[in-house]
Amino acid sequence: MQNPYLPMPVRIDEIVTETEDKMLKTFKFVFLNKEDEERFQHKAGQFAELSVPGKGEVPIGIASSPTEKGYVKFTVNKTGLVTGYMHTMKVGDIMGIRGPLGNWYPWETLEGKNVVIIGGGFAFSTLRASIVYMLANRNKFKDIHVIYGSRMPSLLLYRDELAAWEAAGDIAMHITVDGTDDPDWKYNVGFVPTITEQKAPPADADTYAIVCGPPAMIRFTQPVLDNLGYSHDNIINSLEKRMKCGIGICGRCNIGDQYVCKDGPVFTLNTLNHMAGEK
Amino acid sequence: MIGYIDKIREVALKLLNEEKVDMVIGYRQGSLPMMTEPCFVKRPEDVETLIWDSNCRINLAAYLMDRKEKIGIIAKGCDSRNIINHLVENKIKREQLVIIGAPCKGMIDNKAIALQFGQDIDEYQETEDQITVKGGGTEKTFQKVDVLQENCAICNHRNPVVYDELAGDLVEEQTDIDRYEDIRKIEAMDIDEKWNFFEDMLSTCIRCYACRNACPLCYCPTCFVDESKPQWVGKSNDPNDTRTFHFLRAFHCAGRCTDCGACERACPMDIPVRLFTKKLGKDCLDLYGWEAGLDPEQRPPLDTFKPDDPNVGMK
Amino acid sequence: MEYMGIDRDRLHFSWVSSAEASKFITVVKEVTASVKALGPATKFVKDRRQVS
Amino acid sequence: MKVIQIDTNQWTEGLAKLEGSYRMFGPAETEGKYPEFKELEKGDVPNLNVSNTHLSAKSVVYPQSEVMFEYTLDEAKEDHHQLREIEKDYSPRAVFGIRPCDAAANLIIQRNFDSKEYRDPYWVDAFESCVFIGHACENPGATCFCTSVGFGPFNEDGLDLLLVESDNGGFLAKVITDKGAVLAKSAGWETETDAAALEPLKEAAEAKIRSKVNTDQLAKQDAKDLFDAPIWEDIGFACLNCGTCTYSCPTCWCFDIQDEVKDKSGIRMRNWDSCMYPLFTLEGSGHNPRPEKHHRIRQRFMHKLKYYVDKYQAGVQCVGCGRCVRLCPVNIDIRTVCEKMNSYKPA
Repeated sequence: MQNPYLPMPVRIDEIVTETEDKMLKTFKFVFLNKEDEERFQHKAGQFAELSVPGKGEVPIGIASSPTEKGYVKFTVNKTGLVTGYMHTMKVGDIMGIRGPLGNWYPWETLEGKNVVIIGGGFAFSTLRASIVYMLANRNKFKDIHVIYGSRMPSLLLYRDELAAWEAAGDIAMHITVDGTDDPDWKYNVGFVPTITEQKAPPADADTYAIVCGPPAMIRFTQPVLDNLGYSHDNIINSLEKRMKCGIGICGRCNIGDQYVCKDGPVFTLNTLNHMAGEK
Repeated sequence: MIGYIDKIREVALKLLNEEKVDMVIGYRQGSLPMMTEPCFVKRPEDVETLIWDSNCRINLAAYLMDRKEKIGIIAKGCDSRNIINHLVENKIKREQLVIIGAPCKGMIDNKAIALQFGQDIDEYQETEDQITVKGGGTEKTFQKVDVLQENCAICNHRNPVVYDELAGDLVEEQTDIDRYEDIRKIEAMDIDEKWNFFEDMLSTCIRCYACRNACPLCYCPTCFVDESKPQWVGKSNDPNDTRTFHFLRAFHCAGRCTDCGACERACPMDIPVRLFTKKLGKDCLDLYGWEAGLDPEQRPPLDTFKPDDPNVGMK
Repeated sequence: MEYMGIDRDRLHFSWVSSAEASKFITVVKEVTASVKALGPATKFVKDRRQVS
Repeated sequence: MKVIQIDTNQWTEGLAKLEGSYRMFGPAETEGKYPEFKELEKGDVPNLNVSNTHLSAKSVVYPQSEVMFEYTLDEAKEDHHQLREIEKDYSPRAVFGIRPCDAAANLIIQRNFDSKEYRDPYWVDAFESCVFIGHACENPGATCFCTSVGFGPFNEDGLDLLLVESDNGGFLAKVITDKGAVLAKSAGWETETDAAALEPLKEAAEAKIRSKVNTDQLAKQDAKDLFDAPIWEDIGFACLNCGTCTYSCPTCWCFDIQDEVKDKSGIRMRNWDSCMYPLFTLEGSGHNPRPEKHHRIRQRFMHKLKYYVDKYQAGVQCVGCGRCVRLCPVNIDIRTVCEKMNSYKPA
């Protein structure tokens, strides 16, 4: 059996600086070994451990969709030891990936349903994977809404793609920023909860919300969804915790008896409500 | 010293009833013989849980850092010196504290007693000078002076240095003691003997950092061993990393350590880590005439510069 | 350092002002000479951990 | 299963025979230090006079620090920056003198390291290489409470052979598994004896255990109620977060993964870690879901006495060895906490 701690070697194929504060870079990796590429079959919502020899590993959501073949993408915020070092790495450098890990957004359930994606800040990477995945399978889903906000226009991720999705028109895009002094800004201004209140589709049994963002955004979006009548079974969250092994063994990312790395990171709000532990 | 508890409870009750403090920090009976557990009491009806005997080893100053409440605290000589350290280092304010001083005749070494008794101890009794333990159908009585913790046996500040109330009369300080015999023995070794001595001494260290966590001086928000950017020291039980941790921790306590012994008491492997801190205590005494935690108005020697400071080894 | 078993000559302290270039040179020469005389360090040298 | 009689000569001779085919482990005492499990040098015999090792036997299978991979950062090398697996010695190990509590603990840890989703190769390979020759506790200690948590001084879970001291200085050995039978045979221990002799010894030993804890209500308690119970600040106040309880515990399995590099050659290793440390859960953003010590102590006890109970429905994650009780510098006692959790009634 494969050693689950052994990363697959990858080469950095492309690095895109996403935001003007240069804190976020998207890394495109290609696998050194063809068989690893074939083995890496993920679903949108999963994460992987990015492994930098000499520095360590960091769990990051997979930003590319399973429908994008030949590479995997990760958007990395410069925070700690590993991510800080990754921001100094160059195209052609070799590192490792271990995964895919964790569960995914419940695509089996979501098929044939309305999906509203609510995202904030840099927690948008697995949501990008989800949007690309849904667009590639557009006929499997009913209405798709995307509410995505950041503090200012320069901090939005994937700006070219956002514009393209907006223009294509087969999903309803509601891009927003907390504030801007750009007179040409043509999208919304306002916090994500406010825009959710205005733009989210009405709740029904066939409408699911995927919510992923900073704690404050989640905290204030929740009452809005409650007011709109969303059932807690229809609200899907993706969590973050400090992780090491990524496979539910090393013991640090638990909420109650669930490990966020293995049993999550995706939980319905209803499940979360019933879990004991530090969320 | 046995009789202190009545006075301690009386003062604690008064402080809580009069709402002079939000909590009193003291000791309660542990689940094992010869063990106490540090605790807090917030309700007047709970003061009866407070106890006092020769097993109140833990330095309660370790429970004060950065607390915001008004606190009544029981303080032996060493605890009080660490409270002074906290005052000097702005970890707590004097106005927050009501210090119930407990003049101390030394705490007993429960591990040594257990070892000498040779079987499980079920019962424990003490009088002013004697300790009696029972278990397995036998009993044994020890003279307290024979089973004191090593740091208590050589303590020269038994009386609290700072206090608002006293749990009993001040006791006579020990004057005819040799505090540094063990240190001189190591100093006299040649360089390889020293290296090997510490290598052996630290060989059982499991890097749990209990010594650090028990120490009232070790309150850094992030200890140097826990830093990752940069990472100063490896995290395995490699002997070099272990050694680095112990040496550097001792240096960080130089001129601050009161030799309260909390580190050794917490060590699950009984490593005599005071041999590091005491060396620096001895140096501070020899070089600067300094003993830590005696005066809230004075800065410690490694925190100040004087033109006439001795320049040891300086070229 | 000496107390813990590190050779005294491996650790040197000196006050050198930024204006004291010649003192700096002298000190560095002294330090390197005394460390060279001692040979390679055998203590505090971390080898790769034994594989468990 | 059969019981074998081993006299003192057979014991010594058997150990010598086994040296050829097994790596030998057992309690060893160094002067001035506590007895601990060690790999024995050739000719050394396991010291079965110790009541129990100071730390648990878990390190035989699960060392405190273990190298997982190696790599080179030298770009001139073909496979630079690629992690390589390391050759490990998983030849058969004979682990002598493990107490039944420590042996049972391995089966608890196994649930974590060997699940249907993932197999931790380091732990599982080491575990499977071991033959565990247990040493029954005829004189359990004052802080032993194994009988309260589903085990006992003669418990056989996790053992291949169980040694019971016999009057003539030798042992009675109960053969529990085929692995144990093979070892006994290669040691030349083959004199069968009456198995009935063990039962009264077992009962006498169990009767000596005076420390009892109730765990019967833990499974029925609501995890959220216990989590929110107003008991944790009081339980956790004295805690120094020293981690001694976790490092000495035979069932604590948490670890950290670290890279270390010297010059251009590096390793990735894992080290025991502890939920008692703030760093355990501190996130890169600076957020810590368990910032206060009573959060961390709650995690430890909830994990052992509730989360594990719920997850595996196989009792508590504790074998009652009493080490954490004895070694805690501030006398936080899992038995007391367990009673509080077991009897808790939400307001």
